[in-house]
Amino acid sequence: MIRFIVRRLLQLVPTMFGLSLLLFIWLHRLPGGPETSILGERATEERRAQIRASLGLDEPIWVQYGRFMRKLVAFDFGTSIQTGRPVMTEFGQRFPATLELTVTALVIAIGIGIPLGYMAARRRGSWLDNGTVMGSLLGVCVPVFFLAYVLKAIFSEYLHVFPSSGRQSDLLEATHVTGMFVLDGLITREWDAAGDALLHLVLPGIALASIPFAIIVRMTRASVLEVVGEDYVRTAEAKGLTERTVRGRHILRNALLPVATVIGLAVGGLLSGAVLTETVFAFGGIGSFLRDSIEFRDYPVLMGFIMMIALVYVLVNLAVDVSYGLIDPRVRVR
Amino acid sequence: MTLLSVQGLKVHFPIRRGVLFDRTVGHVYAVDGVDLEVPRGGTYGLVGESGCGKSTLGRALLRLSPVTAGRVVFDGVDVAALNGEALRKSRRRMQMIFQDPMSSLDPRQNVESILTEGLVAHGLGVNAAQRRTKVMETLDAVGLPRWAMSRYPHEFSGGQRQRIGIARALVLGPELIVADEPVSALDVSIQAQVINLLEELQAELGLTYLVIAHDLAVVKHISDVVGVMYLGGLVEEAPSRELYATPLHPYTRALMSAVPVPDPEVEDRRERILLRGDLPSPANPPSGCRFNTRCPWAQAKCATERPELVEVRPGHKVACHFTAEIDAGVLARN
Amino acid sequence: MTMSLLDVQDLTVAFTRRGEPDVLAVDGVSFTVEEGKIVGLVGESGCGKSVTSLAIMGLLPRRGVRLGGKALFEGTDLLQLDPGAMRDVRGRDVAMIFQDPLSSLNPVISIGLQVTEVLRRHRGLKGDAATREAAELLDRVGIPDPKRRLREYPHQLSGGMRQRALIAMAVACRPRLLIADEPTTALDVTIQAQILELLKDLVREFGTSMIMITHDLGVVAGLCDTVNVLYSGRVIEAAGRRPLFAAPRHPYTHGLLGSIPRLDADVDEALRPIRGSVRDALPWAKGCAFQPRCDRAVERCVGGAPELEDTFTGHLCRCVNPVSHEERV
Amino acid sequence: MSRKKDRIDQLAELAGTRAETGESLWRVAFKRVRRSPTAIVGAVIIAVFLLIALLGPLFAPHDPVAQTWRGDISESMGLFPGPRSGNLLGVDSLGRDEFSRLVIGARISLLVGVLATVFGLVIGAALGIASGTAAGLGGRVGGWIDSVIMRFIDILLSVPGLLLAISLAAMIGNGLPTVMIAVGTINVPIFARLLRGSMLAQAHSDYVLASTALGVRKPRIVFSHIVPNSIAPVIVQATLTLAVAIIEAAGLSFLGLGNANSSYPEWGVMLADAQRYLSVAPRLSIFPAVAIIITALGFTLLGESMREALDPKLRR
Amino acid sequence: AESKRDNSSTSKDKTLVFGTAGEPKVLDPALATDGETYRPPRQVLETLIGNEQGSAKLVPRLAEKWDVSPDGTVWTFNLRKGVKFHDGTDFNADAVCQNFNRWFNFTGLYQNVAEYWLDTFGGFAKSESPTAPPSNFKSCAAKDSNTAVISLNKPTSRLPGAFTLPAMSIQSPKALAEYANESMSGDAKNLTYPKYALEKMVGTGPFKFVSWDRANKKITMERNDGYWGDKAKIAKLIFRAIPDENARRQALEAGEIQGYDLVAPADVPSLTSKGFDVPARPPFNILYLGMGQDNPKLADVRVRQAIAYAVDREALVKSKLPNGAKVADQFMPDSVEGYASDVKKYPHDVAKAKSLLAEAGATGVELKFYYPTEVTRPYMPNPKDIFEILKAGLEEAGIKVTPVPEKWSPTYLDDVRAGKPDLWIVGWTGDYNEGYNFVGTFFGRQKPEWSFDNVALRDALAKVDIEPSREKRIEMYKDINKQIMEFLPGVPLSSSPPSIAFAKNVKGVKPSPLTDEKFYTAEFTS
Ligand SMILES: Nc1ncnc2c1ncn2[C@@H]1O[C@H](COP(=O)(O)OP(=O)(O)OP(=O)(O)O)[C@@H](O)[C@H]1O
Ligand SMILES: Nc1ncnc2c1ncn2[C@@H]1O[C@H](COP(=O)(O)OP(=O)(O)OP(=O)(O)O)[C@@H](O)[C@H]1O
Ligand SMILES: [Mg+2]
Ligand SMILES: [Mg+2]
Ligand code: NI
Repeated sequence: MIRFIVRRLLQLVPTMFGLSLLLFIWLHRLPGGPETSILGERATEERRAQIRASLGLDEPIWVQYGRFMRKLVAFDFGTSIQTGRPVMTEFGQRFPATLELTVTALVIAIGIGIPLGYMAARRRGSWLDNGTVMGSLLGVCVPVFFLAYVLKAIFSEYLHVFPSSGRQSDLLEATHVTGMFVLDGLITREWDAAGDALLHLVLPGIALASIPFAIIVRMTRASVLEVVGEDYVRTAEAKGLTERTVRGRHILRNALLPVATVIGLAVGGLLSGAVLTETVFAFGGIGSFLRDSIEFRDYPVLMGFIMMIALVYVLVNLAVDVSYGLIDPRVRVR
Repeated sequence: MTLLSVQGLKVHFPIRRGVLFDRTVGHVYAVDGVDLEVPRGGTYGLVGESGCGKSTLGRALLRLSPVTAGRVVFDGVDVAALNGEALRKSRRRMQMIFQDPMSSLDPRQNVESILTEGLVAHGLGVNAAQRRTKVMETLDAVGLPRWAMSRYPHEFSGGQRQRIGIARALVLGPELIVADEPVSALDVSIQAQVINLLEELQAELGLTYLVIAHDLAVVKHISDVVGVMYLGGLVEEAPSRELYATPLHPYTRALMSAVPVPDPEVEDRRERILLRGDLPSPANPPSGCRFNTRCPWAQAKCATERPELVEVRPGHKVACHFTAEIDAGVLARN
Repeated sequence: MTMSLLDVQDLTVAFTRRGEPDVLAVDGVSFTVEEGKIVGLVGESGCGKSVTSLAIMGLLPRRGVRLGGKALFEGTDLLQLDPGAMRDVRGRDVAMIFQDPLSSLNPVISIGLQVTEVLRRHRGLKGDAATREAAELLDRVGIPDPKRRLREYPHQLSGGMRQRALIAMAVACRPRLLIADEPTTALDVTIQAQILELLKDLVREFGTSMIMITHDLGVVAGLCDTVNVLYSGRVIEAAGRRPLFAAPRHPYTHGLLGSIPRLDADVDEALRPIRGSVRDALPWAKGCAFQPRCDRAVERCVGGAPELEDTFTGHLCRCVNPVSHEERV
Repeated sequence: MSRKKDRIDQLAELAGTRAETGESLWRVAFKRVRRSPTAIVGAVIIAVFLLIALLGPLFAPHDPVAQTWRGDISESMGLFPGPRSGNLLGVDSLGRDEFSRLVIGARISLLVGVLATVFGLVIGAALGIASGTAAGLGGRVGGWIDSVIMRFIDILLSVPGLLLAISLAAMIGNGLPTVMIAVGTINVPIFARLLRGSMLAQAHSDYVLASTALGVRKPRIVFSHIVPNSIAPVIVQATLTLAVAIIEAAGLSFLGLGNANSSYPEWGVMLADAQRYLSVAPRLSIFPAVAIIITALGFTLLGESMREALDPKLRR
Repeated sequence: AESKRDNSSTSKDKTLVFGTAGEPKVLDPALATDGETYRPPRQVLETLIGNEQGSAKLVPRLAEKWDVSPDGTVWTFNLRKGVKFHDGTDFNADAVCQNFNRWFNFTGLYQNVAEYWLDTFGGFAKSESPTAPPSNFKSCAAKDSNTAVISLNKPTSRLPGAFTLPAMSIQSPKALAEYANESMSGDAKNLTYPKYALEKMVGTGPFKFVSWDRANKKITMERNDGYWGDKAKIAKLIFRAIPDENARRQALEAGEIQGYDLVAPADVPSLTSKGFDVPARPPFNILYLGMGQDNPKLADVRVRQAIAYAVDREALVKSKLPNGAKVADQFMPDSVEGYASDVKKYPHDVAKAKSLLAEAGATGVELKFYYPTEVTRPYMPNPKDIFEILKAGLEEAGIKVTPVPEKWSPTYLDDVRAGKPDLWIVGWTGDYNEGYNFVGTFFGRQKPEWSFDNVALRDALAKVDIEPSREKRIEMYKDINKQIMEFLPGVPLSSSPPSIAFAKNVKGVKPSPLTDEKFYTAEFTS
């Protein structure tokens, strides 16, 4: 197991290296540069050139890449052109929001998706099954931004139950420790702050969860269907075990293994889905910042954030694989 | 008269594992030093427990498995040393029949295409019409209706599929056919049809067979000479009648006594030699005589010295240190 | 008349599917299992052996299955029991062993848990007591070093070991009836011999009755007291094993025996296979299902199913033109 | 023809087989698909929209580009004429007939979906085949090629799709080709992995071994056995991707990267453009959104039922 | 435990949350030019001269009175007495001069980003760019503690208007000194804004800066109880960035924010009907259609005129622009001094356009029309629809249009500046009420986008720029406007009033033509 982890981590090195090279070339081939955004609309060509020079953007790309890599060794992604602050600081400040949102979406998707998928599979062909499958398919088919709008129109504008934007009520002065507001509220025992942050998470959470939810429902359903037909479930039934034992120990435990993999992969979708969701809900995470950064041609942020996201994604999947190994002994010995 | 002669054949599969780069940490000794000879027009039967290396040996003869060491002399040519185009050309004369008739047929190819593929590959048959005639003749030979040509494998019953597999092997006009468990996937009543077909074809076309099976009765029925394999090596080889009458190797004896006979009289009378435990792993074979861990007659010597396959009677070879003693009944079972 | 342990009467299982004709997998099968006896169900693939056993165990899916007939276990009809009550019976009074020992064990749960969960469920054993009992069970079925094995997972065991573990689970509650669905088909002959020997011992030791399902006539010949031969969902011949093998009456049984290469037969003796394949069957309603493959077929074979008749004492046969006593194998 | 059939039946009886009419695997799958109600719903939806896309100009009552009713529009007064005679679904923010735009828009939207999928499929399949071939049949060098390709795929996979699309769009400029390439690129790794995976599974199958034993050359084995047998899951995936592609394209349009290029209608762009009128004329958003949702649903339904039909594990 | 929460009922204790479209770049207004960056300093910092609330008229702010010498080179400010910075230090002439000298002595990257200083004074004490002209700023002297004197080398039309710019806000010298030895660039090849510009803002204004929560895009300010003027009527002011237009509206309707900027014109009527207050700012901007004369066809004035006749500006204004928008007939809105009513007009006339094109032998010309996507500017609420309408007019007149949509930043701006388009749309919101801020910005120097060299126009602009007399300048601007409209380098399209929205219970914020809204007058009613 340890060897497996070490191996995967080592494999990460060339992948990240390749990613950085690819990204670097790619980003720096984008037309335009940060100078327009720094200087605004009236800048003269001369001053733009000066900005480019002082940012080192006039040097050959490999020199720039070399400089980037030299700093990267010390885990320094440089400084955001947009905000003039270190990229890692920006990431550290914004990632908790995205993390909170992603986790919420995952909790929603998993919390509803797995039970629903299970029930659909057990009552295969029933209206519940058909409804679930249809509903989950529909979930994938609604563009997120449209879903977000409809949710807000219903729950914020009309019913006034959930806030439509932001992460916490502006009128609240909550203490922040981790940057994940719900957690902060719990840590500092400011229950109302935690509750308020939680309310703010509901709508973006649902919007972001729609796609992973559909995937999880369908995967769970298919997987349960498959496992239910397995011989060992029949064996368990033949042993006269109670329905609960059969369900929990024999069906779900096995059926959830492939679901776990899918969840791991869905994290990638969540992270990129966050770009849209955070924009529409004015939710200050890495997604909306990344979007701004592209406009700003904020190379250090783009490089740093995308690589960090890729790293998070790869690590999450590694974690999934590891936990897979912990649950499934067949994978353990390798 | 010898068509096929195998000398010191070894097939070792490397076990690769490593942190960053895979290193070979050991080998699966699938076939570990096998000598055998098959005369032209004869049938050599190979039996043994699952995982003892029968299939690997059969495949190695056709170079479908890599050969680690040894010679496979087919009609005077060492096939094990051939490569590239020469190897491909040589395949025309040696064919294979597989165990699972379904998985060995491409589900997307119709029977005609399955049968002509080899002809095309070897440039046999000048034109499509000729090839078609050839295919039809072969279908007739294996007892399939001609309309089968345009059908797909899944439209046939198991027995018919196996006939297609046989036809595919036959169509190239090979001299040697390696049949890897040709009947074990078939229903009892179909097995006999296929066995009879194989026998008829041999009589008609003068084919040479190497038949692999784990069912001793089948092997004994079809073969002139039977080789008993245990953990990568031959432990006994004898004409089939002789083998049944006087099995010499302890393993053969145990095998014989284990085969159930559909006759209550025989069953009630039989004395079983029950073996302890299971086949050891070919990756970590026991030292000395491979069978010593399960042998009822095992002695100290057996754990250290590996017995050679020696001819104890004309045509009857055994690899056991104590053949004579066991046969004479002087060695007690432990 | 003493009551049989299990009395299967006219068991019918039909699989229904929307838009398709029903599949009559089991079509009026009747047989009895006496206390302490071993009953064999033989037949080729797809003849309904497994479905019969699953129906008795109440393991068929509830949806899309039509059940008929009775399966009286000590007088109670298992087919009529509600699912909860059936759960109590399963594993305690009636246990089952399946064909493929690898896929029949849950790959992600330790052997120990899989054995103890039965003990816990039906014998109320807890914690250490359950573990100890499980170890004893494993020891009984011939698994060496049971303490260690309990902690291991199915993939770490060899095929024979797995089947032994499955048997241990099945006999954990000393069931009255053990149903073994091809328990040795996936195993090597040497291992098969071990397992069969073990089953024989256990049955003798516990006084358990057993239904042995197999397609291997050899296994039946060595093990069973009575044998039922199935074809296309019906029993076509039933008899004690000696009469059956000595004088098979039904052309199918006869043909089957003729097509098996026998170790003790002479090498030159040719096999006499049955024509065609199991798929070439007539629906019973139209006649004898075996008729298309039968060498002895006569006019009367078509038109309606022949009855299962007692040809002479205890030897039942469903054929209008049975093999006479003289033309034996 | 009928003579032949008769003979087949005769022969079948002789051989003791019931004659079954020849059916390829695809046909069997097709039959199964046809029995599933979801598949039928999906297929009907797709058929209808395809028809609309093909025959759009015949349906459309008006020129979708002409700003005929511009005089009726006033944003500052909240004037957006809704459904009325002549304009079945009202007019859009520039006084163009909404119904005609929807009908004509089907064409480009479907085209975007299809081309994006095809783009992803072609590139993905090429990578997958290269990698699968290398891994399945080539020795040391093959393994090396395979690793390189797979690492590249990993890299693609680890970059959030939308960002990939946004930066691609920033590089090649806005427009339909951008959307198609971007959406296609997002799907490249999926197709590649899928194909490689199933190719590897096939490469170890017995019939490949059988072909090798026949002396068939490797390239032929790859292209006439392995690839055709591996392609089924990819095709199913492609159907599903079509749905996703249409939605993703809409998402890109929402971010302003879509076919802003022309006044020619496309659902994603229509939806994105109508966002600013959500409070005054929600129908301008709802119509294209519903069109997108229904089309995507059609493809998803069909794809899912195809997946179920082709999945041997779910067959029962 | 409870966190602190604002649930007070009186306006004086309440918090106002205002939704903005974006975040500021920095907190030091001297280093930026954009409206979002200026919004917070406008509440926290003050300039010497201010704008009257709701108009572009100059009024005293930190200077009670100002004078200029007749030659226009010496500006004397009589400063308000008793004003204190938020950090408690005194505001006086020294403080003013320290600010001016700080700007004048900017080095390194500061020189590039201090746009408005450059625009106003042309250079720095030590200009690092070799081609830069010498600075027009000579000195700042504190005559006494309440009199500051700023001397120039030559007069400029930018003053006194530029003194109202947030970029020239006076900040606490003490606060500046704390960060004095920080350079703009952190390390080599990394642009790092000085810490001061990122975390501090100490001025004299009605609000004190509290915090900038970047993760949540939120800037918090609180009432300055020591303010010299009318104290703010709310306790706290929060600017929260909500980039999505719909999201801003929904947040207002859901009651999470009490106001927002950049209201989509289409939302105005519906918001109004729901009872929200949606005042429009007096138009102080120009949207125009640019024409690149490096296209030989466009170098022909008849073609340019044909285009002007072809585009339907009335329809554009009526259907797409907010209430109060006007068709523009010259390159400045009518509220700017120097607006000429008698310029040559180009009403919508397709026939005339066609005949002019025929006359110029330019039938069937094809023009690359660039327009920005995904952007809302105060003068251009919906570029795509505007483009569509213009395109329809041009096509009607027989001009083929190749649309080139591009992202506003950086591609569109870069390409326009590089002179790639034949036609483009862009606009300008005035900084202060001075004609040069419009026409001078457009045509004051040669630009690749227009790619023409009209010597007469350039000279006229150069002259008006150094004319010290305001009256004379006004006349000169009128002439210049006529000249421009004859030459017709582009087609002025419209001046439109961008709207701003407030909740029903918020009153008191006067929309400003310069987007210079002051929130200290805001209050909650009932
Ligand atoms: N490609 C391979 N790589 C590594 N090990 C292999 C490979 N092929 C076979 N083996 C191993 O070699 C041993 C012999 O396998 P082989 O298939 O020849 O056995 P067999 O006698 O044919 O068994 P069976 O009766 O189950 O078919 C087994 O332990 C198997 O796991
Ligand atoms: N769930 C099901 N749905 C429909 N038909 C079924 C189902 N299960 C079994 N059948 C059909 O019932 C018949 C009997 O199947 P069964 O499994 O009992 O055969 P078997 O005798 O056990 O064969 P084998 O030797 O292959 O195990 C077969 O024709 C099979 O196709
Ligand atoms: Mg084998
Ligand atoms: Mg079965
Ligand atoms: Ni024979």
